[in-house]
Amino acid sequence: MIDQAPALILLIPFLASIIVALVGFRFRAVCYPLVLLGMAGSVWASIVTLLSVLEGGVIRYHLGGWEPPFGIELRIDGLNALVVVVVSSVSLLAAIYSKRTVLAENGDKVSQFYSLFLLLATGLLGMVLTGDAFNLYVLIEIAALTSYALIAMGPKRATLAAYKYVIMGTIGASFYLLGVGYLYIKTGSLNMVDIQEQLVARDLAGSPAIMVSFILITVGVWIKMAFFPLHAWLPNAYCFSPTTSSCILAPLVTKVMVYVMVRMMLTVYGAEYTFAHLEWSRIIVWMAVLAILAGSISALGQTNLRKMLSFLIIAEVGYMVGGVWLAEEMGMVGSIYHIISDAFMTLCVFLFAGIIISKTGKTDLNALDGMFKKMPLTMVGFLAGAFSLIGIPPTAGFFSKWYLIQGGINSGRWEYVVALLISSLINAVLFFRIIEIAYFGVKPAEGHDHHHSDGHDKISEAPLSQLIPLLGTGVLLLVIGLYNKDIVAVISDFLSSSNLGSGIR
Amino acid sequence: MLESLSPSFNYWIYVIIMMIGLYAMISKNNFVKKLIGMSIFQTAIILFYVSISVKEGSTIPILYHDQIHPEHGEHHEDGQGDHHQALDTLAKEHHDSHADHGDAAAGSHYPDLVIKPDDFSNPLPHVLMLTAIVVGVSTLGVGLAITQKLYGEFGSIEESEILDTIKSSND
Amino acid sequence: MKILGLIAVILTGGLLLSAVHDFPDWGDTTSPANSYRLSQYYITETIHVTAVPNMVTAVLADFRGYDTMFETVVIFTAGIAIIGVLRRYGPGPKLAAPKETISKEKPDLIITTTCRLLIPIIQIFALYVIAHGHHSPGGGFQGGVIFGASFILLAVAKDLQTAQKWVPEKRVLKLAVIGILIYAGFGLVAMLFGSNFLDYSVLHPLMPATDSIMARSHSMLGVEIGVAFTVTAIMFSIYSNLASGGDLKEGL
Amino acid sequence: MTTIESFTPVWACIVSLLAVIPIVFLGKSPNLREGSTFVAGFIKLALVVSMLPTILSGTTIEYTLWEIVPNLKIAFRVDGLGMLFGLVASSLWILTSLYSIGYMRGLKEHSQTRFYAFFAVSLSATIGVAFSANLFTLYLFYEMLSLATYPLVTHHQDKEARTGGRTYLTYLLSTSIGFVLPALIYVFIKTGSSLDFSSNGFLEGHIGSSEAVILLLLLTFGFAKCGLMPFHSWLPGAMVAPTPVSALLHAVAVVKVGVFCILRVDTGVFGIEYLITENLGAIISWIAAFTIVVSSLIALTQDNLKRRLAFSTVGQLSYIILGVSLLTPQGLTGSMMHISMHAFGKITLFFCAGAIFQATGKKYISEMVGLGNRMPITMIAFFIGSISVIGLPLGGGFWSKFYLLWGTVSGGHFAMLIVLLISSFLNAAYFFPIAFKAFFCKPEESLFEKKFQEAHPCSVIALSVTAIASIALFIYPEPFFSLAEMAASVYLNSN
Repeated sequence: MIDQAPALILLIPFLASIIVALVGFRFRAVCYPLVLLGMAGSVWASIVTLLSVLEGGVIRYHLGGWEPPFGIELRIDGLNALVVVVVSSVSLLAAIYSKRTVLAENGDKVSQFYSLFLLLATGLLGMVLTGDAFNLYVLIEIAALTSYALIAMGPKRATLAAYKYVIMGTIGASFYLLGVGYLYIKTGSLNMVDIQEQLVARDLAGSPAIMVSFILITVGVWIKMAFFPLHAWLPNAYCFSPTTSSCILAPLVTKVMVYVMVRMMLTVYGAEYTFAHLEWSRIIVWMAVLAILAGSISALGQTNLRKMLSFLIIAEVGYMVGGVWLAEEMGMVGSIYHIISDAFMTLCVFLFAGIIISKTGKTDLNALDGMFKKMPLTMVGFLAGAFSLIGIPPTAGFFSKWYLIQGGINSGRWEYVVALLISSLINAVLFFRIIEIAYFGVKPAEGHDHHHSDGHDKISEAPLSQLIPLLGTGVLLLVIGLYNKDIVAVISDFLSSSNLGSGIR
Repeated sequence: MLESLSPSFNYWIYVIIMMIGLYAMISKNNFVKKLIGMSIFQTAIILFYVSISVKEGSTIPILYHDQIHPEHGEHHEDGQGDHHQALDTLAKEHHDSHADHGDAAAGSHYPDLVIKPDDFSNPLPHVLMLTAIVVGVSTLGVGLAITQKLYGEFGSIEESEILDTIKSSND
Repeated sequence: MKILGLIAVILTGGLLLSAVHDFPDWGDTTSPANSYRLSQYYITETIHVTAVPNMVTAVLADFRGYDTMFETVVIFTAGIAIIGVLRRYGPGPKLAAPKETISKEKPDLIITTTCRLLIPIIQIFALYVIAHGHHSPGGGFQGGVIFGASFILLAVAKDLQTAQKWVPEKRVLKLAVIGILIYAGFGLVAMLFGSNFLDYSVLHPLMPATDSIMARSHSMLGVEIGVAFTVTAIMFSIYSNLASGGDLKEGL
Repeated sequence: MTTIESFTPVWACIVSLLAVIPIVFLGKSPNLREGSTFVAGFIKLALVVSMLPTILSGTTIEYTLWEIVPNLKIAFRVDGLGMLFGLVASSLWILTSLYSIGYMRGLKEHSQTRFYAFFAVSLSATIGVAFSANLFTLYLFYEMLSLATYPLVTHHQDKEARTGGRTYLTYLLSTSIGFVLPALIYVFIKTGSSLDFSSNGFLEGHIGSSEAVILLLLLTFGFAKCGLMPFHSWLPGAMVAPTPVSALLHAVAVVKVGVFCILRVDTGVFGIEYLITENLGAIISWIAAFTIVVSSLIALTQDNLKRRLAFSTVGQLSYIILGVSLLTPQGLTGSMMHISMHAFGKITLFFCAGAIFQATGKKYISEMVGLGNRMPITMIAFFIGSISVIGLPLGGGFWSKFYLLWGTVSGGHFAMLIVLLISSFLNAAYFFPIAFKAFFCKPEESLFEKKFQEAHPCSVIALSVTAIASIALFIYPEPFFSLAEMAASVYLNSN
């Protein structure tokens, strides 16, 4: 069973989704337990896989028993073993949250919603696990199709946002497909490791076709991860979709695409080609700086809670792209670590937004009026996410910033360091604005009156199914922060084994 | 004819078609036209892939019955004739070529059959494009469904009209 | 937007064309894609290692069977997604095309009669395409689409309700799920036999009078049938949802 | 110098954090809740005092808790300077708790449970800063303190509190994230070390002199809790807090943490010798001198008693920074002693201000004429506190100021000598009139009747104790004097 764990990671939610589609259609009550079961199985399998990767190094799982490059393989090294654990556990937490919201938001299509939910998780897990460039495309499309639908299942505005996402997402995925085609035409292979070997063996570093393929894949992935200025689809899509959808989409989709970018750069093209041969690092870091600033500043202007958070995602994507393109080991470590920490912090704040929206029915910041009194535990969970996004120790967000800034300083990219710090400060402003509304109320009393009547804001906490994932995420953020040394050790092992060569300082 | 203009005319064609599709996706105001653009765009990529697999003088990557069982079949005097001659001449080298692939062909049901790679076009891009077609169809379907829902909600499939509706509802 | 679009298109086109001179010529047999051991292996060895003469099917259903399973899942996803987006249970605002486009007249006699004759033939042809997919052009997707088309023809020629009688929504889901389960089942049973997912060669104990190579051939037929189930069901489901605006009552 | 490993500093740090649990769960019964605060306070004090003999014998206590980033540990270390600060903070916590019982109950404040809980968290952070062994741990607790004190500062939850809280966090977070964090990471990269404080600094040889200037400025302004101008405005802004908070925050926890951090940076990161060779003391001392004079002048113009005290604090903190930047043994001793002496003096003053507000509702100095008739104990305590803060004999502040002056002379910084003298006069000018007018005004000017009516007894006890302590420290300035002298000698004679 243990040997099969890599395949089981995505097969379990996959089979669960199929069963949900069939059985859940008739018996709505089985959907939720099945989803939990499927995701829990996936978490179990991914942890088993992570442990065996830590013990025995890279796992290569040959599907259909065919040796690569003839067959497709799942190739799991330190990097995707970590990311896969993150993806499966974030999906599990989002699934736990979904218990009431799905019934409230999509009551007539519960089985379809859950089936799509699990298929999305399957697609994302598959993207992380696969070692084949074309298989990645298929899984990108599965994840994309499910996200279109999950967004379009929301109210009016969501449909328009979903349409925009369809167009942008298809362009992105098609660019990726085209890029793979350019790679195939020059190397004749589709297996990621094999492509890398062929690139070296055929000495293709100078080939314009390879360069164009690199541009196509990078731009395609950028569209998918909403890297500024290709972000237009994201804010509305995550803002108007059903809350459960945004709870799984927002933390995972962009992060998994960042993973794909890292995988492409390091495993397929190789660090030497990406950084030493193409000298684009300077431009792209500046683009990342722009992304960070644009995302943060746009977030400042929002009054809708989820829209504000969506713009923060754009800034966070800037962090990661910039960190990777610093062409520096610490920056790379920081970016990969940030994939992990950002997934959980985004989950945390989106869960919080979901709870607030389902509790109050309002989407703007004023919905938070006096929340510290009414929902103290929810606010505690939110604080963990907010502090992490601001970068307050010892939450995970602080350490990712720590490594990223270290990378920025090491490589002498001060503009990136400054952008990170500015964005942290803007995050502080954003979240303390929320905290102020929740703590003082929208309109605080003029003078201080000592007899606050505690009667009219009674504690009415979110239901347990929503509170548990929120608080769980909060705790995980602390754990990831405190154990960052061990996570970073895994990432460093991966980087040192992936032959960074002269590409990275 | 096109071949005489440029040895890589296929790429030019695919780029032109693709750009037509991309232009429609970006610039058209009508949501269905955008989806049509999307279809054109994806089809261009399929064209590109399939054109990779073409080999001069090759046929589709399916073995005919008489190729598998040459003793039973009759020799057709068409394009396949050359191929069979080549097949006969290569029969002697059969064992060497098998040695390269080791165990893979150990239990082959057609131990005497030797196939020359240049006779068949490359099957892999075909397979990939079968997938891409399916993906294209699915995306188109979902896109159309979303467009229909938009029509039901806003009463229009023109982007500018929908944006106006949203703007006026916000005021 | 138009100017911006044009600029973007010209830039992209220029980028794509800039690499053209680096590509192999049309029909070049020595291009990396055509001469690399990957495609060579598929062409020369497929028949030996899988006993399937149609290399495309072999690559599709066996070498890259994992891809194809997800391809089927893409179709399945699309079906569920369209139901999720469009389907309306119970009365609700009409979403689809305006009513006046739907003809209330009785279907034409010639058309219905022709269809009644044609549909069985189409379906038999579809079954042939599915079943013979590993020997000649064809396979699960192609056959499934043809099979689905036969129901669509029924819906177009008569009305959606008649076609719905044959394939109601519950049956659509059942068929689609069964199709995927058949595909995944081959993989899972292989796992039970102690091999990797989708490794058909270990399935030969289940199939009388086969060795591990023929097991691959037979399993390919099996998965193609699974694919066909899903594609048939979903194709019809996509049509009926789009045509009726999600209420599956009356269509075009 | 010997080192022993012990878990005691960690216990001392977290005991008040653990106390949060009983405080929250016993929120329904105030007596038990405050009881647990006291128990934790006494345990904390006992733990700190138990380490005192060891430290006085020249031994340091260390404990490494957790290696959090490769090569970077959360570690605790108790030395003379840390001990001095820890002793001040933990002893004053008990008194402040006593005082706040009187204050909070007297005024029937809301959300008292939250108040005591965050109070305890703040204390943990303060002791954490005092006992941290490296710059990273220091930063960790520094940030924790900023956040834990926010609910205390904004306790009233009204508009004024929101504005004050906003100023408070804006200054503290923007400086710590904007200045300290990059400087921290830069130092970490440049030295590749674990950022452990060492008695002669660890930066020497790793950075050039222009980098040193930038880093010193970043780290000095970054720890904005020290109130150096121009990053001082949060301190008057934070005066919206209830008085016990102001007292503890401004006399002990927050501002002293700021100057403590600067002392740590100057001695443990740069090292006195390195500052002397690079001649970096002058920059800091001029900034400090500017702050001293300007803040004293501003204090003169304030009518709100708490704001006047706040500006006085800004000035007094800069004494400490000035003292260390003199880079002489006497200056260093003086500045360390000033941490404790000023703490006792200033907390007395704040306690008095709170007691006055509690008993009469008066905030403005102009309304306090003749107050001595009504609240003699409070006003006498206020007088004693003033003496100590100004630095006159009979107040503990005399010794620290004496050493500071000695330091300027021995270092040859006569300009600084003049600054100190001017500011002492200014101090006297803004403190004495308050006490003077309270007792010696014409009967017709007096705003109060001769009716003995003090504040809540808890508050009066607390302020009397601190006033007496201020005098006691003049007579017997131990153990602070020995600790300061010992620490100063360690930093200056280590090579």
